[in-house]
Amino acid sequence: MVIDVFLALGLVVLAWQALIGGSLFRGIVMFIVFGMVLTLAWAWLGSPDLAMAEAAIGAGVTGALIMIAYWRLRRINAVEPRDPSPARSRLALVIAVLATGLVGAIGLAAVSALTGDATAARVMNETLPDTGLGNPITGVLIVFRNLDTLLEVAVVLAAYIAARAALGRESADLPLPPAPDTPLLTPLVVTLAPLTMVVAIYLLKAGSQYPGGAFQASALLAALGVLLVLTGRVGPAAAANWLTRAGLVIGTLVFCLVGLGMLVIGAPLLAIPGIWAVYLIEAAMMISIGLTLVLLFAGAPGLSGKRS
Amino acid sequence: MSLLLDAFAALLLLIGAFFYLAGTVGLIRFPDALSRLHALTKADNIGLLSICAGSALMAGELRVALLLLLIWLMALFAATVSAHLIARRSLRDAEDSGADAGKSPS
Amino acid sequence: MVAEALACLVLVPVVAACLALVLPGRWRWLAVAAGLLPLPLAMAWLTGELGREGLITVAVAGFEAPLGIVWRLDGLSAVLVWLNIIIALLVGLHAAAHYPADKLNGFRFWPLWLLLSGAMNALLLSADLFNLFVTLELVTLAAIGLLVVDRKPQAMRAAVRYLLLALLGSLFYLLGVALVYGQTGTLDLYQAAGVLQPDLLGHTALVLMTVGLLVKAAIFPLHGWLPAAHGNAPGPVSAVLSAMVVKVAVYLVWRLWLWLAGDWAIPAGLTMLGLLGALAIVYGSLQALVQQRVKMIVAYSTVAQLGYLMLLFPLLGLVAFQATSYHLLSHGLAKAAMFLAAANLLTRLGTDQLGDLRGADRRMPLDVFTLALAGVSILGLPPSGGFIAKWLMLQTALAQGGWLWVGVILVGGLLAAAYLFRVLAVLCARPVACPELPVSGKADQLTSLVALGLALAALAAGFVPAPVLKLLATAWPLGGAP
Amino acid sequence: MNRLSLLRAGIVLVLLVLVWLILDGLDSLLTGLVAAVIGASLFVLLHVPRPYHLRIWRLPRFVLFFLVESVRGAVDVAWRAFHPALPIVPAMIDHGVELPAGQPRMLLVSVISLLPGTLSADLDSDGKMLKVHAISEDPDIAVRTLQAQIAYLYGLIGTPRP
Amino acid sequence: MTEWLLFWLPLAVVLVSALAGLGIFIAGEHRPILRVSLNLAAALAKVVLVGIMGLLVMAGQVPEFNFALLPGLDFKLRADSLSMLFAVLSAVLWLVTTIYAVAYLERARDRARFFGFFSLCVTATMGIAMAGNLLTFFIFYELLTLTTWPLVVHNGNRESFAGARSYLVHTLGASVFLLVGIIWLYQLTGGQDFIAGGYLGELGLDQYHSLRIVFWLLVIGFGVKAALFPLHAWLPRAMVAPAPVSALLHAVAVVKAGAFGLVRLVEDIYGFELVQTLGLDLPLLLLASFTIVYGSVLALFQTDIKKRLAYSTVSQVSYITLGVAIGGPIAAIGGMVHLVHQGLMKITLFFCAGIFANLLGVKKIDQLDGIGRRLPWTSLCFTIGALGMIGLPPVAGFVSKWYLGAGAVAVGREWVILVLLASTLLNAAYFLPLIKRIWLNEPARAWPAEIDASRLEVFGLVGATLATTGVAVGVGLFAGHPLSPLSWVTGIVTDYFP
Repeated sequence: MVIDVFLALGLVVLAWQALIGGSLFRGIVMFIVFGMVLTLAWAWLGSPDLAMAEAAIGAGVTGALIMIAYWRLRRINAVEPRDPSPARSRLALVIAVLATGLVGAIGLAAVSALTGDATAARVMNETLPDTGLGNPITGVLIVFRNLDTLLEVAVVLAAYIAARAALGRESADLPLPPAPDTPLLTPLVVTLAPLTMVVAIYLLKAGSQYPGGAFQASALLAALGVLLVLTGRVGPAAAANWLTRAGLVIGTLVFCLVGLGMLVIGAPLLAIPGIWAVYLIEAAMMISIGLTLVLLFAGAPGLSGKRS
Repeated sequence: MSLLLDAFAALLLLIGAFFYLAGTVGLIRFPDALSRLHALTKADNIGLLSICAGSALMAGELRVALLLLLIWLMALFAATVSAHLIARRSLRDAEDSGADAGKSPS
Repeated sequence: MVAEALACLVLVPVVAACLALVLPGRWRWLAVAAGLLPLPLAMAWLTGELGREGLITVAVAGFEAPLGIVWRLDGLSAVLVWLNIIIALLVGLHAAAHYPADKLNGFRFWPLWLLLSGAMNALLLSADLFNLFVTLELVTLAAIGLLVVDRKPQAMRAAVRYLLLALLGSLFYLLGVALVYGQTGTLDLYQAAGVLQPDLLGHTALVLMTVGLLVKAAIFPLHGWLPAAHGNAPGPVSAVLSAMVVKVAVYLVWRLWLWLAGDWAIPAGLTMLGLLGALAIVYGSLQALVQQRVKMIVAYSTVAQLGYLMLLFPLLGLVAFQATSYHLLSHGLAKAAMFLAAANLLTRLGTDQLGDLRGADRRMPLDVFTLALAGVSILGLPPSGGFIAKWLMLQTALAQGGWLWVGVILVGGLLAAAYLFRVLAVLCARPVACPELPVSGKADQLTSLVALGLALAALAAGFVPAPVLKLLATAWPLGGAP
Repeated sequence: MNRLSLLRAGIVLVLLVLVWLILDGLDSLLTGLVAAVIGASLFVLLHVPRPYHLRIWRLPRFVLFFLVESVRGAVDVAWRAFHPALPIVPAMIDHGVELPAGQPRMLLVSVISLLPGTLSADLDSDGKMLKVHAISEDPDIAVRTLQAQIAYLYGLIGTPRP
Repeated sequence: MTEWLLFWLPLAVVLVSALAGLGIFIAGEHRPILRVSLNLAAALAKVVLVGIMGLLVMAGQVPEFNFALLPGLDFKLRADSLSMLFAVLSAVLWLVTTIYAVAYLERARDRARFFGFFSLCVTATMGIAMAGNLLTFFIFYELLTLTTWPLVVHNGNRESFAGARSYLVHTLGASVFLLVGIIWLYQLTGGQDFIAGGYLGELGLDQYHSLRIVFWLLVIGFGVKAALFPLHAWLPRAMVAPAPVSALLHAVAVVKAGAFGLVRLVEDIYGFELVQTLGLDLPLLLLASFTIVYGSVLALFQTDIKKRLAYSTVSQVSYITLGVAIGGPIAAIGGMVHLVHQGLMKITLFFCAGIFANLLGVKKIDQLDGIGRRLPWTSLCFTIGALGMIGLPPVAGFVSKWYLGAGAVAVGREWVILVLLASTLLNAAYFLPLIKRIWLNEPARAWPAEIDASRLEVFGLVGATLATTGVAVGVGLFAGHPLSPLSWVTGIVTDYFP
């Protein structure tokens, strides 16, 4: 009960902030937080599977992408998003009042919202063993509702192209934070990189039975990539080579092709033939999402390795 | 035997918690950034070690124990490197602003 | 075969988008063609099938609801898929002139274009509330990407504003979906429809989702982001934004109110939505009347025309449904034509400031003609698709004695006449000095002809409404009379 | 790629396989092998030539030294933190580094921070002068001891005494 | 074969000018010969087609083209006797006006645009003539509005835009009323065809209230184009258009479309009997009478030739309304035949005014002094037209007025004679001074803007004018001939008042 009220209040405040927040930047931050809180609301409703999906796409990745894009835009300085004009804020105020009312209403309603027996969840628990998967989240993401996931990967791709379109080629010339010249970093990178790789693959593999999966693995890979960029081991390049581009689309492409391939052999569209296909798809997704995040961080169309 | 082990594990966890507390207290009480880093790195290192050891004992499985060891090593590595980087940064910032770096880089 | 055709509608453009990103140079044209050209074939086959079956459903991945996602093609979605395909192809043809696939800006443009049309089809097919959310996200992000593809500062500013509001709208929608799921244990729209109760919670869910969608649909007073975005986007993008992207959000509101909550009997809510539509019509038209740029006028016209779609709620009934759906269709065609023509003016004359366009009809008669023709449909004058829609709308409004709605529809038409003839008058005015005619290349002619083709399609819609309306009637969920 | 670096890559590969075994057990050895190969090739791609090799038999001694010293350091700092009078005397001292660049020097810089009373604050650009921040008296000895221990570990000197 | 012909002929009649219009647009500005031949060929073809159709109708056939937009919503073109009256008038006058306009615009610019829309405008007029039901009528009625707008703004200056704006405000505003009225009627009866005597008779008493409202909605809708008071204000302002446009607007297309709509409304939708039952005839009659007098009075005060003609139109077109509102066969004949007669006379007058303005720059009445010596043929035509307007036999106008008066007496509304009398006096008052100036006053030393016209121009302009004058006199002289408009109209009216 208390948590319900808190959640509802939090949503109200955040929605308000996101709308009337003085600067665009604060708006974005609030937006991301709003998404996170909403994720909590999902979890509270007893549907962790969807909460995960939402966390991954709605707030997490998308929010991060916006954040990075905004940050880059400011640096390019082609667009300095001004604070909204008074007229705009008045309008925003109207919207915010509306939003507040609605979200407040749902807060009241959510108190009585908890019905224990969720049908979809029950059916899923009955069906999951047939798939050979132990992790319901992976079951939902890759097997039962894989259309959602396929489209989510496409969302990431679209977001990336959109950000690329907004940033343009020149952004590759922007200085990144200079790599610190301390001797500690090299061993750090050399130690962490292989280890991170192994752990990411482990997360991917474990996703079929335990918490984990492509989204987490790609987050780890992205962290690795960011580390490499920050330490100057990998630098932005003005153009993407075909390998980079292939990496970006491989998640979507493999997913689609597996789905269509099933159609060709007479199975339902996007039916998953076995655990190996789950791994294949997740691996491809991991590469695409991780690469997308790194490229966005580097703010360049491509990457080039530097030996030092 | 099992009781003894559990008690020992609990003790380790308590010790770990104590060091974490100490680190946090130091973080609050110490006068400047560099001094605070002392508290964080040293105390938390041992705090984590204790807790990992305690957990490993409780799990009673070699694989888990090794995993915890791995975690500790990684954390150790990360802690030292980041402590060095932070110290360096605050030192250089202080130099840039002309203050006495050793005394109070606020 | 059904599953194959549906899969083609969604996955082929997505795969083509991937290929367009990877393939080098000229091969990209091939990817683009491969992504778009099969769509009308698949849809033609599906339409035939739909005529026989009345409804096509496919459980994606072989899992039926509530566990899996179900695709569901009925008359309404079929009509919208057709519109989407026509827009994707014809406007795409226009875009091909400005964004050659083997050049850099085409490299940015086409993957997004393909993703957008695939996502739009996925949205129109989906019968799953959460899947709808994902498709809506994809549509929005792809649209925003297209919006900034030229990297013009105003477009970028508009895009950021649009992005934030659209994502906020998504989250509201999602909140509502969460409530529905909590109540019913299913995300399938049609399963939930039988279970969801019209109690406080059900109403809250409905309202939340509606508000979220209204933001995306830019229905007054949540339209603030639209004019800047549509007015500053590149021409083909404005066309697809106005013709499809905002429409699908309204389409979803229809789905929610008539399918999910079809038997709830909430007249106050219906009237409320209708009033919003009415205000949109009046406000959008008045704003269009005072704008100084052609594209902004057209953009505000979209704000106004979207209002007509909301009149379905107060006029609730089969004929009103046919009327508003038909309006959606013909407005899509006409507005796309208008934006393309305006874009042609802008690219070839370098400006779309009304004051600088005197005598443009001498230099670009075809585009001015297109503007005028498309205007006929927007005004709802015969013979055009807009006229059929307006006729049917007025017919049900009169039959119900809804004088307010009659008045709104008529006033909207008059105001539209005012703002459109304001533009045409300037275009036909004698210029102070008539510069030499620019030599128009083949590509220029193609772009003009595409715009003209769309305008003619909007007019042609006035001659053959019967099959479309019949198809739509099969989708109507609530029975004959209100 | 010479034999030596190949050997190093092999060692890394084995270590990574071990890590995988720790993570996922024996069931998925094949996947683990693949992962380890990918990880090791990343290592090869990133690796820096380094001429110093630790003497593996001298490692336990160093570990012991390290554990004892870091416990001392933790207790020391805990004592200071809880002491009402807050007995710390911040000071910055420069300390010459005799260890060669690369792993030995890196180890020095990171481990100093865990010893009682010392924190590595900065290393100048040619790596010869280390700034150490101290909160207790006489940090000099500690640093010198550590240097000797590391040098011994890498076989640079024969005895672990300064 | 005949069936096929009967089905497609109405569409062909309508489309021939539309195709010509498209062809002209495509031919463009820089191929005048192609453009003109296209235009003339189409105009001739149309006359021939309308002639064939007329023969068919006379033989008792009903050419009908039908296309169902929706169940209950038919697009229907049908040639009945009344349609033929209007169709023949439009076809003939289009041919004549085309010749005139080619000569008139010899030196102008944007001719492709002009002739293109001119053709489309004729398409719309023809569609109105042939419309078999209200929906079809509305479609072409709106098309007419849209296609005349570019003609009114043709000059592209400030005044033409003001005039065009006024035109649009009136016509589009009216179309709103028209649309509501039409849809309302469709609600009441479904989409029914025009039929002599109307099709609303079977509706019960409980619908009478609705029927009255709908009647006035439709009267407003048609009245604007027919320039019924107080909806006439656009007409004088639209005078800024080039002379052939004014001629077409006044004599054939726009104004007549409105009047034709009123005739359809009273005779073919409601039926005069129902109009009488509903008590709507007298108000309409009063409105028409007032407009007649009002228009004439205002015409008196105009100093601009075209403006004076415009107000004259306001007055004269209401004769048609007057005729159908009086009721009874004789008045109806007078009204309907005036549709043709006024068209012929007014187009002559506008042609003349155009010649004066084009060749000599004469636009004001006081510039007309002695123009008869400079342009005798044109002046003669002008005089004949003016006299016809006044109602002097044997010119066509006399026939109309005679029937109107006789009809009024026949139904016992003798006071209408007074209106006609007043109108005639006023007509005389504003036309006779012009005739005096033309023939009797001394010419000024120089004309305002005389041009050196080529022979072709003069031939085209004056030839067309002479032709219309001839026809105007002819239809008066040979009113008794079985092919004359009067006989035709008499045939129509016997259907209405059997």
